[in-house]
Amino acid sequence: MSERPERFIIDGKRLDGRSFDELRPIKIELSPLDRADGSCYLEWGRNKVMAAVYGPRELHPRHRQNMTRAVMQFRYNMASFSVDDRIRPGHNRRSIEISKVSREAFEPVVFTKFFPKTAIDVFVEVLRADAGTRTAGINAASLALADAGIPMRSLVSACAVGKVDGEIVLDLMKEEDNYGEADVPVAMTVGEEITLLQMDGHLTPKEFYKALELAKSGCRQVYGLQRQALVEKYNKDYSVDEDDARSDAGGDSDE
Amino acid sequence: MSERPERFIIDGKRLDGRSFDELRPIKIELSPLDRADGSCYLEWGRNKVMAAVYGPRELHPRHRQNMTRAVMQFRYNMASFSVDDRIRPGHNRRSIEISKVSREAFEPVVFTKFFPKTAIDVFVEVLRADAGTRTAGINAASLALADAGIPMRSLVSACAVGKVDGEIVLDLMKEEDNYGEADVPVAMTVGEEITLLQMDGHLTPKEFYKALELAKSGCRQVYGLQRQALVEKYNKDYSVDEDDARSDAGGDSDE
Amino acid sequence: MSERPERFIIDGKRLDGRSFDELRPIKIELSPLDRADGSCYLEWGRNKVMAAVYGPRELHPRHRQNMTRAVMQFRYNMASFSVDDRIRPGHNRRSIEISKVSREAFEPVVFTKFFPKTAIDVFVEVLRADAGTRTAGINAASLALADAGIPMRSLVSACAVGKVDGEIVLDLMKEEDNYGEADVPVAMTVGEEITLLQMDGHLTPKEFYKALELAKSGCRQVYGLQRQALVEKYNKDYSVDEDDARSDAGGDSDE
Amino acid sequence: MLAVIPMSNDVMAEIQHDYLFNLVLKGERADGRSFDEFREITIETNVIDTADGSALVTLGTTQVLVGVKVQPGEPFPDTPDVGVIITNAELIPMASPEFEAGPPREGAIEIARVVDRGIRESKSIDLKKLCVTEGEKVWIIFIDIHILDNGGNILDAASIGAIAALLTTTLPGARYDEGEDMPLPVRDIPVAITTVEFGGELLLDPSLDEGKIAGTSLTVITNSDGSISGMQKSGTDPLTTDQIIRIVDMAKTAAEEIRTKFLEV
Amino acid sequence: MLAVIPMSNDVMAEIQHDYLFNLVLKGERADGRSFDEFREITIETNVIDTADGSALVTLGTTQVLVGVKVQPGEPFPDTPDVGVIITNAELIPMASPEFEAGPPREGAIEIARVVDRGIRESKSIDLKKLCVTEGEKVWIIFIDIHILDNGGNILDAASIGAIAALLTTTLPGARYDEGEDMPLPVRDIPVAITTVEFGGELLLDPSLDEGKIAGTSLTVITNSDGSISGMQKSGTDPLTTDQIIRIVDMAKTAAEEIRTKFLEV
Amino acid sequence: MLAVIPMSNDVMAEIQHDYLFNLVLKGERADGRSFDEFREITIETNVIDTADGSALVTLGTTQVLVGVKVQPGEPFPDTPDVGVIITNAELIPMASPEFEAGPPREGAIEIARVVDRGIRESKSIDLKKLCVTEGEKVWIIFIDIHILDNGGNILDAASIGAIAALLTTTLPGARYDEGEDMPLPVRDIPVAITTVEFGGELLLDPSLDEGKIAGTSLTVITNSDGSISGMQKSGTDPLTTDQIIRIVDMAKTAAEEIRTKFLEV
Repeated sequence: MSERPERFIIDGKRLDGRSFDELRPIKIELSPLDRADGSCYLEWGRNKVMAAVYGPRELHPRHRQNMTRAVMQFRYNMASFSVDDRIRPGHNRRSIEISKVSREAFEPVVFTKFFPKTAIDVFVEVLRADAGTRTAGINAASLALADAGIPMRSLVSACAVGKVDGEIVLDLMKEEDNYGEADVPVAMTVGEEITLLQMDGHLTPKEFYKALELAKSGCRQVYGLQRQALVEKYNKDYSVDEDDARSDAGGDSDE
Repeated sequence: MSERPERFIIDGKRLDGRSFDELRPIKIELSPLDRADGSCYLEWGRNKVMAAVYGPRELHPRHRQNMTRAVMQFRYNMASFSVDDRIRPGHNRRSIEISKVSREAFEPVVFTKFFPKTAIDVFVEVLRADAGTRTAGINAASLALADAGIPMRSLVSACAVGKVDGEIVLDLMKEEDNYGEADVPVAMTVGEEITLLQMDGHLTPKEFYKALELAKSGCRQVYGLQRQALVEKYNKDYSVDEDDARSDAGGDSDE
Repeated sequence: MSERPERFIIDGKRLDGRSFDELRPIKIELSPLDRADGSCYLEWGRNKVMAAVYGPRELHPRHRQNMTRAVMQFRYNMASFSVDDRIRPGHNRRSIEISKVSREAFEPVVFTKFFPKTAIDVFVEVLRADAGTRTAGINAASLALADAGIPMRSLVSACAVGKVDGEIVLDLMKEEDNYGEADVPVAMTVGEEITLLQMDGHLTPKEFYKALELAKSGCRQVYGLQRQALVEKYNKDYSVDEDDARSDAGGDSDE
Repeated sequence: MLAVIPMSNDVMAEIQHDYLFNLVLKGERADGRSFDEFREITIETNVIDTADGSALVTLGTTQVLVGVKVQPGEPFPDTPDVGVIITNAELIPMASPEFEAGPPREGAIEIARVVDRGIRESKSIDLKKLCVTEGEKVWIIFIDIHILDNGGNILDAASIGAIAALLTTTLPGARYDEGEDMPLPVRDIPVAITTVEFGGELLLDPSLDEGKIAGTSLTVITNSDGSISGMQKSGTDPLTTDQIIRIVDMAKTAAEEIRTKFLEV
Repeated sequence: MLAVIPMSNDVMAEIQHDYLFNLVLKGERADGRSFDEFREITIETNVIDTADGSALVTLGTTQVLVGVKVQPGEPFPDTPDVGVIITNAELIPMASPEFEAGPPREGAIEIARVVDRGIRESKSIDLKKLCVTEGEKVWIIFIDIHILDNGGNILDAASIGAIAALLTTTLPGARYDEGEDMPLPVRDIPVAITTVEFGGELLLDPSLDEGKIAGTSLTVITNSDGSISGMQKSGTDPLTTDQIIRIVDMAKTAAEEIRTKFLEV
Repeated sequence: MLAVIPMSNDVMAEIQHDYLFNLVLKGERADGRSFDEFREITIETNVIDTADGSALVTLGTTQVLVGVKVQPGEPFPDTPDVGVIITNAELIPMASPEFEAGPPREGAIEIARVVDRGIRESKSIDLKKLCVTEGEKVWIIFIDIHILDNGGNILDAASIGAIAALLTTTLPGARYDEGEDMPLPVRDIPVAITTVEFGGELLLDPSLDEGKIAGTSLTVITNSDGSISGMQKSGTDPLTTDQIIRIVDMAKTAAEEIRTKFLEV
């Protein structure tokens, strides 16, 4: 673990030169995998994540099937070499919790009722981890779902906000995450409904509200990049029309 | 682990002032749990155990079902903080064996043939352990089964006997159990049929026969308390009539 | 682990006095077990292995059944006390790999298509291990399958070859295996088709071809002993006629 | 001709959903509470004398027993001078007839991790004070959460039980030849409060049925000074910003009341 | 019209039950033994030279191989000056075609624990003599029970195999630079004898079929001086006091015979 | 009357089998390759900067990422003066829609063990040079193989990825206060080449479909000097001596080409 920096903000800039509301660079590659029904490789700062989607497909064992909708399954996993100290391969309590909240971030947007008795499987592999792997995984998974042609009300876009040196800043890098005062990962739809919200650290309610707004602006930026990637790939307007989605946001959910 | 006392019996009394054939105080609370079909909280000396019963209910997976009778399942578990040195949560070899012999202590009395294809689940949690948790668990489970309305030929009452300072004594406390010369847990029906019998330590056959008789007298005392608890709770004579049960004891079992 | 010997070959003889192309003594006992459908106990040098076969029998869970043939299952296991340093009971990565390649050594010869939906289970227990337990297990399993009356195109015979002090030698003993330059376990049918082949160490292709021929001669010797054991036991010519088997070898496989 | 089929769980769930939904439309809850009202709470501490701290919390019919054990052990290599907190939750099968939905133990793991983060991030325990010998020996605090009866909202009961147990925990110096026994130094009292969204309304302290029917919940952990040290959204429906702000407010008020009534020393 | 259905296991079991029951009523057993007669026993020791002690026991068609390994290791913290015995039993699938009934491995665990208690409680092994350096190093005795062929009453075969293997066990001092090799000091010869109750009669050394059909068994472990150091009732029928007394008596006599014939040094 | 039944996997497999079989009879492969031709290979090294060495290998549509981590640790007791290699392969569910056939993880374990033996037996890594303090501290090399996309022949891709990652691996002396960083000393470049037998023909670098349909494969690991350091037959058909000799020859040639083109430093 690196040393704690003395200060995180110098002359209004962060350690990597970013302003408070600036994202790290994001690079998106659609359909990098051949076997998966949909896939996305995403770099975010020094994070490297791969997402793959299979489904809708038959779910085994049968007693786990739902007669009225598809069952979403989400597996977040870190490669053993993705962090400084090698981690043992396989699930741990952290990855189980992240898998759960990530799955729930998508359940409001996927039209699971179209596919009763099936499973929609989302796999996220963190190949290289910096701070923010769960939000990176959600952004990649969102595009992999689109790439697989899974019908959704909206893309999901995610971004974390935190607090360092008393300031609320967007998209924590690793040092800010390790030694900062708070971390708030958020995922939302185009209609700005929150589908993932966690927080740890120390914030006053006022700071939290500010953080939430900043996170939402981050998600909007991410959405722009996601949309652009889909447009470039499919060379046409992606089927989710932004305005339609907004108006749809207040409507009935598929759950 | 506490030090071994020099003597266990002084002036004919044991370390806690009890005589050889005296039980530790027993406190019974029926139906302490809301979700379970039947439950019982029982304190016995410094033991604190909770028993819950669910069933008869569908048994999964199906291939474990028995076409002619209910399958009894019994899970004895110790809370990690129930003993001096924290134990790891989850099953271990000791709890698996205790679960097995405890289940078998009830199989002769429960009318399992009334409920083919189902499961009757008994859960015992040891919240605070002194010596005798398996017998405490059986006594609590017996009342939880009654509380759940599971038809039984008889209550099951359990009690351990041991040997300290050369004397056969009833209902070992922890120091007697840790450093004593023998430990004989026994469970029996109202008809004085033995449904659980284990022994470890060192006894001559003559000492063992004496121990067995003393254990039975202990079980009779426990039965009195169990019966009283049921009567108080249901404000009427509990359906197992003692005399009937005795005459029934020689009859055909439900297995 | 014993010390590395200075030389493995002295005056053209190996440490235990064998010549390069000589097997360690083999002792075979057919049907030593009562419950199994077929069984064989085999000593090979200081190896002691027991093989048992059950089946064809129903396979659970059902989704593992194959509609057109029997599923072969093979479990190679070492007793905890079979080697110098006690090993933990249960499967490990080595035994899983050996089980797989051993199963595949039999799949070409067993007429699995005769028994759709069933399982044929082969269990090999290594009770005392010297070098060559996987080949010993295969030889015992081959006889146990015959003893169980499972129809086969051919017996399978196995033997390892290795390289020590620059020489290619048959049937490595433990010191040769531990400190030798290469180890090549081979299994083959009567028709000299190779059904198992592994190799580790360092061999030129020329040395490997020589090793393969030597291994085959070892397998032929083993086959002779296997055949003799079956003849003695069943007091008649065993149903696999050697010449028929040879001519059959080029024909269609059952897979 | 009528086919008599046993009502499936799905049908039962739908009937119950409609019943509770209609109640909420009328501003009512099945047990008569107002939307921002907790069920009856009792907290009994020092109930298990083999533990170094313990608390039995009842919240309506929910019963959670928390035991704390303290043992010396090795610190993590990257934080050699601070103590360790290990929180574990067991959804023992005694507590409810249902098998856990979803992948195994997911629910219990989430409860343990949210309670753990609340304790940790509030800096309620001064972990530096739990260092015995830097790099070699620190106190390890095991918080074991035993859910005995699941009557709904077990997360809040677990959170309240954990801090109540910690408030009564003794550092067992004498038992391990590490000086005298002393109370565990607790600096703050984080309290988790869960609110569910249902039919557009926000209901505090969901009962078991409310929790099942609600699409989503938000748990907010607040401290004595009103600051937030943890949040966790759980469930399959989204929340609006406005709902989140209202929930934070409800949680702060409720936590303050519980803290004052039950947990202040 | 006749429906031809394959006979289920249940039907087969019932037929077999009736057959054996009728035999017992006539005072007979299927294999011609009297009620208190053991099947043929053979014990071969030192069969596995990689083990520090070993024994292959056959009891009728039952075959059990016991290997003992001795290694230095750390004592338990609460008993720093005594050696450790760890007993493990493997019901390997080779031994019988059935899947174990009930929760997994329950049967194997019971066998291991009953054998272990017999050895331990009889004080057959002087564990104090297995201490090398107090609190740091003691000898650990691993007793591994490998059941090769389950022809019934594997518990007694395992118990006899365990003590036979221990009687031939060497403390491998030389291998671990802890002085010379020496025989493991064994002070007593506990022997477990199992009797089943069936149709009101008591049958010693149950065959596989007898074991399956009997409602209950009682295993009694006795020592050279006739004292008892372990008992375990197993199975779903109750026993009367009178039956228990008779079983103890039968076990004592049978153990004495086996001890004298096979195990005395 | 026609019963319309969905084509089962078995039927699909048979159709595909016949299609590929007929192609092979004509001397063709579905993707137009000759029988001894590899698919397109790309190797990118140092792709993961948290690893001490890494390589992403694509082989047709197959993608395998190998990361190497190096940490100090204890040597095995019986080899106190040599470093340790631990190879692990994860067939993550991302890589293919099928559940693994056969007992769990058997396939991944085989891949890991064959790659491991290739590295180890070729003496590619001088393990003696990885000893820091005899009997106490050696370097442990963790080779973790992450299969991202299974387009067939993942074993060869894993083998190529492993040696490519090792060739770029740094011994992280500075990170662990064990002297300066230095490149891992690699003495040889073992390459695994897999050939399948199908319709009597031998096909190098099987695609996914070819691999499924082929009855058997033989993997041969050869070194720079043409020597063999590992072989593994896999699958349910036998091989003749003649086929084995031809496969060894094909593997040697292909490995040489890959080594020269992609792996020579």
